Amino acid sequence: MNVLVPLAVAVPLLGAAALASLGHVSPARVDDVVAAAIALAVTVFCVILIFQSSHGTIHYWFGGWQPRNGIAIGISFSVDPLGAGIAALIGALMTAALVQSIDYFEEEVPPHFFVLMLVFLAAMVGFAFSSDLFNMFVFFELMSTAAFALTGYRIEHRSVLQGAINFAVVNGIGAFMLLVGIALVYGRTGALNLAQIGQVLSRHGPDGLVVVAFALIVVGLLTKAGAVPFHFWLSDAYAVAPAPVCILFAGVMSDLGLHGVARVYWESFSGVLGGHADGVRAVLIGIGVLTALLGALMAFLQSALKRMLAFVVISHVGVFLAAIGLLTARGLAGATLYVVADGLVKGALFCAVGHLARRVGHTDELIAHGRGRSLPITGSILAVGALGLAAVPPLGTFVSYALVDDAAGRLGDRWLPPVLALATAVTGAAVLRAVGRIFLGLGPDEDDLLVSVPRGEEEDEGERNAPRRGFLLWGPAVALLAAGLGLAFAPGLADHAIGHAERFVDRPQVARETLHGATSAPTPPAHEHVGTSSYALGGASALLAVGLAWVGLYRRRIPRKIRAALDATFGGVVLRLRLLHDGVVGEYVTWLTVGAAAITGLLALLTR
Amino acid sequence: MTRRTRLGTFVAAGAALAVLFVWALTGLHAFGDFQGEYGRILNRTAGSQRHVTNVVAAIVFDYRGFDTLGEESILFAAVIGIALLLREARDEGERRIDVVRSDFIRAVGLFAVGPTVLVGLYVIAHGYLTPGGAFQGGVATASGLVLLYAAGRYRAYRAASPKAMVDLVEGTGIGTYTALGVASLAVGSAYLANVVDLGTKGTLASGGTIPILNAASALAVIAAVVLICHEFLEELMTPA
Amino acid sequence: MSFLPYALAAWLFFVGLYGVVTSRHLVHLVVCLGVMQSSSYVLLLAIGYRTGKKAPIFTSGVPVKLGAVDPVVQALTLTDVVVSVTATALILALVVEIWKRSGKLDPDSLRKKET
Amino acid sequence: MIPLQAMTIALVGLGGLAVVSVRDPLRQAIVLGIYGLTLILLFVVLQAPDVALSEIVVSSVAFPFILLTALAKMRDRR
Repeated sequence: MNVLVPLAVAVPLLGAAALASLGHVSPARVDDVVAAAIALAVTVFCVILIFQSSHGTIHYWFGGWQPRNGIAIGISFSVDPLGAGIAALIGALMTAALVQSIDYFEEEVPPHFFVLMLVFLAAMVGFAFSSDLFNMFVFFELMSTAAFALTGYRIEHRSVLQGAINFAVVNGIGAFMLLVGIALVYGRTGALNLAQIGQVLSRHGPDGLVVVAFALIVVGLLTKAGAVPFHFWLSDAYAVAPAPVCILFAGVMSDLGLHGVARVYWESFSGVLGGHADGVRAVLIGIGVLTALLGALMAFLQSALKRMLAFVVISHVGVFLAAIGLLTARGLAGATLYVVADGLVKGALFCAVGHLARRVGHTDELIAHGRGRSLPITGSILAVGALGLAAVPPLGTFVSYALVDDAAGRLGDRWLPPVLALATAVTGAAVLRAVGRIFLGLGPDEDDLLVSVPRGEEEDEGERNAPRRGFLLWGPAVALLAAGLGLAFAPGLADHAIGHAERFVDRPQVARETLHGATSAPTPPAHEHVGTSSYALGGASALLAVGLAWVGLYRRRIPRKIRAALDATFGGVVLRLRLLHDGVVGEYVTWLTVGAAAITGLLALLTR
Repeated sequence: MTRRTRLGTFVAAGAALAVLFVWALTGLHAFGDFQGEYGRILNRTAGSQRHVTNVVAAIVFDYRGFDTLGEESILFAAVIGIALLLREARDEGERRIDVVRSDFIRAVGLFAVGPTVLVGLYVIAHGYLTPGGAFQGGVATASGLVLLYAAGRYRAYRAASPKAMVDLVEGTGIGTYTALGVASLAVGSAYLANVVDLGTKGTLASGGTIPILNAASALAVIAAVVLICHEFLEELMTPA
Repeated sequence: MSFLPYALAAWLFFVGLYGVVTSRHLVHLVVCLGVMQSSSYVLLLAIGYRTGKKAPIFTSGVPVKLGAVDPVVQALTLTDVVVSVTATALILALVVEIWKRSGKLDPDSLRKKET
Repeated sequence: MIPLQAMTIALVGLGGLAVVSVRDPLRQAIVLGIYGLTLILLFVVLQAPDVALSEIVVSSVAFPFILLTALAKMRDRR
């Protein structure tokens, strides 16, 4: 029995309990360092688990309730290298966030903040490992509870209140849909263990109950992930949370929803829906592409960096969803690697934005125009990170992108990789444009195309005292960026990821292992070769990012006629899109209903 | 989006979703005819395996005790979150005095404090024998303390629930639950394994770790409810 | 008739959702969320019900072989109740905060002002 | 299905509708209390005493308390 598995959740919870009881006595910095040390320990546990589980998935039964006669009576965690990799990402981002918080906050931070961060850490790790449907729901709720309290940390700003309430209500309804889906599944199968549900469901063909239950579970998880049209809350909430919290939100919380989708599909539904995989694929890839493109466009229209990065998160969620939606081991391997590499990069970006906010007092590119000249390191981090977003070869994000490209090519979906490359290019361009304005003073300092928020309503405004040690503010960003982009140079990474993904998608074998204690035969790593077309697409994406950033800066140099024509074509759409994101919770819930109805309806049609 | 369009969009999408949902529900077994194996097995075996009479309690604190750890953590996170949201410096001097109530209501309220707390503790203690347990009894016990306020004794209420003390209790409750799991790791069992002597069925000393986890959760619930009420009361007592 | 309890769950689900979408008062909205939550309690308990069986409590004298209704859904519902109550309390705290900061309680009045 | 079950179900259905359609929060809090009672009845009928007990403490103690405190607070201004 592997003690690291439960400890990865129990240690942060114990730490949280200790800080809640005694944190008032100790100074905030001590609380912070203790929390950071715990996060670091969890990271180490998870990294060890990656290696320990690479010989075979670790099934951990809480309370020692091993399945009897193939029927699960307790709750289990299943730890495989992909899940452990995501958990390690969670730990690393949390460590970085807590290190940055030491100097990020000017005020004395109440211990509650660190308590919530530790609970949040435990919740995310638990969600990544859990292989019990209801237990996933519990961790999902725990994650939301901690997260939206953290969103409301800077309660004195109007936009913070709005972001937090939208987060709470929309996620609450998403969680409710997830629970209803779980209830339907339990009514049909009498089981809560993912593998066992899969066994029972695959005895019969899909009917209304199976399809709708799957759809509701997916809707719940995609609400957390922020896929279109469930994304509205995300851009409001991520824009207003304190920068260290955003490192977690942007780097991994959204992507956990997708991890959940992959897990539930492969372990529970791939048997019964396997005959209609084309239908499921069409729906998931469809949402993915829509999300990727809409998110990218909206990111390009923002001038406030945090809001822009929130849309970058949405766009990339779409990219990963499309990759998972390919429903092949290679696609899953690509998506998981991408989540890790891109998560580290996005974490680094938010970390750098935190530094900017702390030093300059503004993160809106129009307001902070040219005011970042004295911060070359921060500017470089953002610029390199932006290229990372655009999957520039041969760095970490590119390796994952190439895997997705290959996976799509093998399915014959040749149109998909260029579309995804377009999305990543636009997101990279948006950030590069902001870097140009803030750190180099390029371009004009006003632009009517961009959405900006009225002054006084953003969380990070105002003049700041210079922090005592700048290093703690930008140091974590450098580390995260180096890790994310350096993943490319880990030998055989893609090959191993594919091998582990093959194991992940082999539902009958996973069920035998989980329920009957069968041992798994290690799958040999694949031999992945990055094709020239991937290099071409990655390179094109990076070039396009630079080009579009230039266009964004010097739009006025485009001949008037072309501009007018573009305006006439896209102006109306852009305006309408902007108006949709108006922060009214009733409308967001309406869109959630529309999305739920559309996804459920389409799945029902396509799996008949 | 105008309210009209919103309503129209919602009604159309909602109707479509409702039709699909009802379609799914028709796929369920006829009401009253559930055949699920999981619950059947537990009904059959929980009594002999865990020496408790209330199977639900055995599930909550043993078979699926890990869910309950998550549940208590949610409660914990919510309490901490509320304290964080409403933390703003409240001026100690400006607090209002007790809301004046009639002496009769006061007397009735005060009279009810003792019994409420007793009933709450009873419900907690017998949770694994009869219906009830940590949450139900915990809320009842906490409401006894809050009754002190209803009886018009805001000061008495404040004296009875000093914040730091309650914080400590809350932390201890959740900490004990988590630590018990770690303790079972230390003796070489699985996390949250029931490693204590199971005792005689039907008595208070039955169920192994179930009563201990029950007590830990009860502590956490009582402290959580008192803290939540405390935060809301402090809000109320601070003039806007 | 044997469909009625499930229909109740569906009814509460959509009535609550309707309330959330059309709400003009944040406290009202929170309470409507509560109605939605209760739909999941009803659905879970209805699923686990067995006609003629008693609650899963086997005090001395109740033979185990009599069977009982499904205990698992009851445990899940218990968790669900706690989860939704705490979530409600947290959102309500946020509502109080919104009122204090802006004096507004109509969710539609929180519309974002863009420039 | 026995008439008692059908009746409780109808009551809960009506109660849910009533809670949503009462737009004044203070009145709604009262209706919510009554709705809670119908739910308790339903849980008892469905042989779930543990859940019924939970609902009792929630809908008669916890919910009204925070709801009424919040409303009392917000009555102050305007």
